[in-house]
Amino acid sequence: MNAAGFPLLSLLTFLPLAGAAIILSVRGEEAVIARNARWTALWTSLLVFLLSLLLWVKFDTGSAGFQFEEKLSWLPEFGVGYHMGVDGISVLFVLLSTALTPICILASWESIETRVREYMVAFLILETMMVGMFAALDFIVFYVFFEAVLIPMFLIIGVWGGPRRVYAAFKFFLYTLLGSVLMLLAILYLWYNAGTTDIPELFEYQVPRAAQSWIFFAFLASFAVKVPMWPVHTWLPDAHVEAPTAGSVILAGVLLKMGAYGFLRFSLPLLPEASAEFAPLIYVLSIVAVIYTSLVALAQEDMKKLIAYSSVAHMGIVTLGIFTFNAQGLSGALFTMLAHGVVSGALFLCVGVLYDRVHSRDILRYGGVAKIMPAYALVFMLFTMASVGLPGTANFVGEFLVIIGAWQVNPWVAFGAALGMILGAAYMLYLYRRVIFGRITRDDLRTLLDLSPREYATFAPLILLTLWMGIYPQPFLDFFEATVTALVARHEAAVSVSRLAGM
Amino acid sequence: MTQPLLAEYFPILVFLGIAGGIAIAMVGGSLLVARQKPYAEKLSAYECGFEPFDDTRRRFDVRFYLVAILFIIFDLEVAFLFPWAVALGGIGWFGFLSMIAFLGVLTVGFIYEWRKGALDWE
Amino acid sequence: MAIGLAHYLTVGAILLVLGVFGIFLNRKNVIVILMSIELILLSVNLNFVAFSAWLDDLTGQIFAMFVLTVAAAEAAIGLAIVVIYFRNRGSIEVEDISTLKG
Amino acid sequence: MSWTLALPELVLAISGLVILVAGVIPKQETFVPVTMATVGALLVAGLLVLSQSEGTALGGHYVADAFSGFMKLLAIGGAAICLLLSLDFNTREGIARFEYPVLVLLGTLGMLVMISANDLLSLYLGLELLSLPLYVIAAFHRDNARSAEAGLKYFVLGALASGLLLYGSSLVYGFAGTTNFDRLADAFSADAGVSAGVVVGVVFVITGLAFKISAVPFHMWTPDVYEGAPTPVTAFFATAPKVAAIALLARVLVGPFGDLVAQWQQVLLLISMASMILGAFAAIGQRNIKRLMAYSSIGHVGYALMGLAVASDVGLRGLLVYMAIYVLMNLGTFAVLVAMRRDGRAVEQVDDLAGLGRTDLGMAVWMAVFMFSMAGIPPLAGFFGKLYVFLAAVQGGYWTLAVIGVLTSVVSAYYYLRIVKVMFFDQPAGALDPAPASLTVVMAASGLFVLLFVLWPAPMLAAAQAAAAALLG
Amino acid sequence: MDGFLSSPVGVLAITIAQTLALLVPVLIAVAYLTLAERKVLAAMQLRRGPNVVGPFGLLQPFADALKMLMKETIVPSGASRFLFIMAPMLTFVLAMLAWAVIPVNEGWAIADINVGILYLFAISSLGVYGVIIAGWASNSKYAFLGALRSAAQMVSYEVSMGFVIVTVLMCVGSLNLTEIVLAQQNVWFFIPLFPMFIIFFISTLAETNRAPFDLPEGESELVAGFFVEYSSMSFALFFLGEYANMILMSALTTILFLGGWLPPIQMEPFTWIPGPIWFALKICLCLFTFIWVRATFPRYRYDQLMRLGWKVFLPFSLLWLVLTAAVLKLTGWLPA
Repeated sequence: MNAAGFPLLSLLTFLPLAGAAIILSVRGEEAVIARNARWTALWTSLLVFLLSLLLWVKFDTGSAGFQFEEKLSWLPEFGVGYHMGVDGISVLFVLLSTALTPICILASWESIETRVREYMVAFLILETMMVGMFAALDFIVFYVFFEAVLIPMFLIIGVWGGPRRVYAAFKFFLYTLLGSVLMLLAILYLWYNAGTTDIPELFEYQVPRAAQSWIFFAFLASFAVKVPMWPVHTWLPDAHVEAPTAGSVILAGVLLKMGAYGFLRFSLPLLPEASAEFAPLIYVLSIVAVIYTSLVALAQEDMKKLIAYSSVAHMGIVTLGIFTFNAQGLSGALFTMLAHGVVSGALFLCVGVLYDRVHSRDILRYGGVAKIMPAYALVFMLFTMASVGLPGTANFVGEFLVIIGAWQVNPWVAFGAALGMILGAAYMLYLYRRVIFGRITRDDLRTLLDLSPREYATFAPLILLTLWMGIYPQPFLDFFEATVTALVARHEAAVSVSRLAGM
Repeated sequence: MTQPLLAEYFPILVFLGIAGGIAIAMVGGSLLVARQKPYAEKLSAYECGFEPFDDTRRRFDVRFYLVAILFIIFDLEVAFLFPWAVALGGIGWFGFLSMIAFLGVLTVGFIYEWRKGALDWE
Repeated sequence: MAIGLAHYLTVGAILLVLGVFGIFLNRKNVIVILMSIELILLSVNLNFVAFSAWLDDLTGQIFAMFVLTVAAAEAAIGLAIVVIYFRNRGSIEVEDISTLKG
Repeated sequence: MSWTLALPELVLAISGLVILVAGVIPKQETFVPVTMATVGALLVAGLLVLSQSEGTALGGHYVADAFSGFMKLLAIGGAAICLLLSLDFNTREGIARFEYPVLVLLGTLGMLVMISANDLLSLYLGLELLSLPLYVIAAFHRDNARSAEAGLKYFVLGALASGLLLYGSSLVYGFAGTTNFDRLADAFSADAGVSAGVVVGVVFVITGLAFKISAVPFHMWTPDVYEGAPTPVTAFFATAPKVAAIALLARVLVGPFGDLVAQWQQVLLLISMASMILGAFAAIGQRNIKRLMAYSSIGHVGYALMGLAVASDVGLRGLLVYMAIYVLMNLGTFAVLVAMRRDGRAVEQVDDLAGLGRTDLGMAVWMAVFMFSMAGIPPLAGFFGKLYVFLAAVQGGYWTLAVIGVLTSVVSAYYYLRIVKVMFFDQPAGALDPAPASLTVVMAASGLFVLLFVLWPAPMLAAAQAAAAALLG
Repeated sequence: MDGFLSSPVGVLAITIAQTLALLVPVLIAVAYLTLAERKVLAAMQLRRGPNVVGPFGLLQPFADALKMLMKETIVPSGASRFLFIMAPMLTFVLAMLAWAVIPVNEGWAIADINVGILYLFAISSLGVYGVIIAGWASNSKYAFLGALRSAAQMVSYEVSMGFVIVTVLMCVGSLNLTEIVLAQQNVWFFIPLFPMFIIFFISTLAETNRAPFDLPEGESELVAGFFVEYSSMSFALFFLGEYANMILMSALTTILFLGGWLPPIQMEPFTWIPGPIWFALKICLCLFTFIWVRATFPRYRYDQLMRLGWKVFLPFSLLWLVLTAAVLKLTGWLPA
């Protein structure tokens, strides 16, 4: 049953909590505690990452079903149980979460100076919640992790964020909560009607057509906020701008994926007819998101805000891909999610590097950085290109697949997506030109140091991943293939049955 | 007399009327017969030779109030005791002991009041 | 004219309404409120006793006895609270009872 | 006479009397030993409740079943912990008088009687036995004008509520011809239909009880009383009596008036929605944290009533679970509030918590746990409380109720978050005094419960399930 | 004639006649009680007492009454007029009203209600209102304080009186006054319940504000207590009420403990004398004791008075009540 031979997923999920406990048990002077907290957090997250590589190794890419399953009785009389497992959709997100966490911890090594212990604890708890959410195979368990993410993230933004952190933290929390409680009602409906919350079992349950629309919108309320889709994306720029660098990285890298993951995991398989019916709505919202937020990004003066808007645009591509219901679109969406996780995370790190030195994110304040920090300029360029979707980098593969998928559904949709990519190139290059090239306008920039060894260590894995995914994407696509194929088949079957019934 | 129960109380009503009549007659008679010649000095309240300083209906010792409260409580106890005493023959030991328990509770209250000094004056 | 259940209930209802209005419309003195509360309890007792007679069932009268007792205890406590309130504030005007609001 | 069934109540009553006498006889103040003795008596009563058999006693006035057992344990536990909360506080505030624990004990006795009431008479007596001590302890800080005012307000509205309840009882008695719950149920299950008098009576009874649980629109007293009363007293108000009153409401509505569900359900649905909405919105602007907790408790009552309003076994179970979790969260929260002192003086503004995350991390973390739990964020216990009542609402198809419930929980999350924000995001307003050990223990214990409930919820659910089944008969 | 007597008007006429037949002697008795008091006190102090008006001063009460009648009725300027006038009337009416249920002989009660003792208890409790209203309405410090003290004293002793009455009731098993008397055919209750009899008697002294418990009216401290502002006939009403209460209390003592109208021994020479005469004799005995006590005992201090009521009488009577109940229960002597 379990390819690892031991409860790997639970271990991955709860190991960070053990690290957090160790950090909390340290007593002593402030500096000692801080140092201890940093190292413990790093080693814990690295350990988790190394363990998670077992998933990569042992995952059977040929199977469409759930693997590494674990089941524990929790509330047996209610049909709720602790059920963990991954399939092709979720396995790479678990890996993404475990991979980004040590990077984030490294990135916050020096930039977080106050309350280091609490910060590290919050991050480890966050890791638990993220991994748990992607691995959960019970709807209630999923919801628990899905919502619980809010607590550490709220604190991370609110305590270690920028000047408007309180506003941003509240906005983030309340927006997301509002969406998810509506989903909760839908979950309760499914729970009561299907008699179980076990996801594989739920897949067997035919949701009545009349209820599907309501449930679809309840799910949409939650996932759309999380993704975020236009017009409920407004929390994202605020949260990104105010969050500390590592917070932005996690937010862009993992948390945004939770919404898209929700669509893939729940909306599509559980509500095929409603998904098909409302797909045009999603297309419209996605295209609007892609084009509108790209235009907004063009006008930004704040680096982080610009990248935040670019995230919204990229996630628009993702939702577009998901609702094409064909293998290319879905694979493309999944791949874009992964790539965006790596690339936008890296971009936020890049901003963080400058911010750590100058304490400003104002684009106009910079210029000519290439002359002082050549290595940094190179790294930044790589990720800018990746974000733009240059062939050979990660994003290209995903976006290309999505456009192919969309073309099959509706060429105009594909055209919208492609237009978004062009605009994306515009604002990213505009950003890069203003920051890196040009004349040095400020004297204090002349004294900047180039990347430190720690920063190299932070960027290196991301660079590797970006290039690997861009040049040789097949290993990643292999992971999706079986699951996506099954999903598409299932979807088509369900839709054609209902179409027949309708005739 | 449609309601026999109330018939027994009819004499009391008559009694009330006559007694009230006598009272009014006496006061009224005095008012008629006696010479009424009021003036300010005569109508002022009784004092030791000088005008009162303040309103007479002022605060007074809280213990009067305490006595009133205690009275209410104990008088109610008596109200319970009346039917119990009359029916003592017919209610068995359970009835007897219930009231003893009730009295016991009241005794505890009484001990409390005693120790707290609610029954002390000066 | 025989006085029947309906008459008692009507009186009871009137007393109840008077009591409730006494509590809410009274703008002067807290003692009036205490009296209004007693009025409500009185109406309840009237109801109980009237029903008890009508149903030929003793429960109502027993209930009334208990209500009476509790009313005494309640009055005692109420007065005690009014006294400590007065000691603190030097007034028992209803309109003065407004330190707590938000 | 199976009076042994009522052993917990008898033990509490007798120990109350003994403790009162024992407390008053020594010359010096006996607050601490009396409190300890009271806690001991409560524990004994709790054990007796655990070992209680089922059945009716005392001429049908008293009933013991799984439902009463569940609620009694909650009430006793809440009362005992509230006493622990007051140990240090009362000493510092100069209200360490031994009457306080005795009054709490008597109030608890009243709760037990209420929970086990099987007759309108025992219902009323239990309710008053609870209310009278509550009036007194609300005004227990005799030299404090706000405490006295709280007591006065609570008294007036509480007495009014009792009056309305009684008036309803009298109508029910008159038109149904009995006050016994079992016989009332029989009377209403007959096909003859119910007279308007009974319906009016039931509405009055609900009104009276709604006052006691501070459900909208009978909540006016709550904020003032919560703010004015000494903090441990507020903690008591917010926990144990609420359990008892909810238990009573559930028993009355499900038991004798179970067949009148069509008549009372609408009322309850409205009360529940109104409480949730008011609880959520009115708390937003509050600066005093006790006042805020008052509105919060109004909101929570709304959620709990949701379980009752849907009138199903799932709903009842949700209600019970909700109340249990609510009590534990509140005890923890109030442990923090009781511990709020600066330079020896009690403070109670939200802003007084500013920067607590820096000055006293432990307390701040527990408080944050309670706040997130009250907001209903998983994996904390508060989420599960909401989960089960929402499940009942969804199951019964009460979508409006459910949607209002989730929306108001988002709104209320705002003010719970505000407290977290003040503690962690704001600059310290000066350190609070270190919390005494008793409070820290309460905080940690209920905090751990709230945190770890997710791991092993089955026993409580099973108990609630059994209790709900017992009530439905 | 029978027809008239059973018609409503007839019933009313008979009742009025009965009422007057009782009230007039009571009023005359009150009048002569005042004289008797002065005479007895004088005798005890080796004086003569009133002896000018009529033979042996027998017309003295009427002279007093006439004097009262001719005096001016003063209502103080600060007083509440209505209440001020009402208070003495209330006291007087209540004192009279209680007589409605007193059985003078077997079957000779105007209203032989089955809860007679409860009625008496209630009426005597109401007496406090007259006092309080008078003190309040006078708007005078002395009157107010006097009223408070009187009221506190009256209610304090009422509690132990209640216990005593309950003790008697347990031995009788009825609330009816006639039955209470008839239950004493074998033995008057003052013998088995002697301590309670003493408590009751002393309580009646306090209840009627008589010496040695006349402190609230103490001339030296409070001038005259709650009726300091009263004059003329309204003063007389208080006076009458108070003395009527004395007689009433004596009657109650007689009924509860001294066998009412029953002769001391149920045998020939005693049974010749009719019941009402026995009744009156016993009342006179009680009244004499009242006066005797006044002549003999010094006045109590207020704190002593309250202490006696609350700390001695109340616990003692409560204890005795329980003991009596237990004894009756154990011996099975309870009336069925």
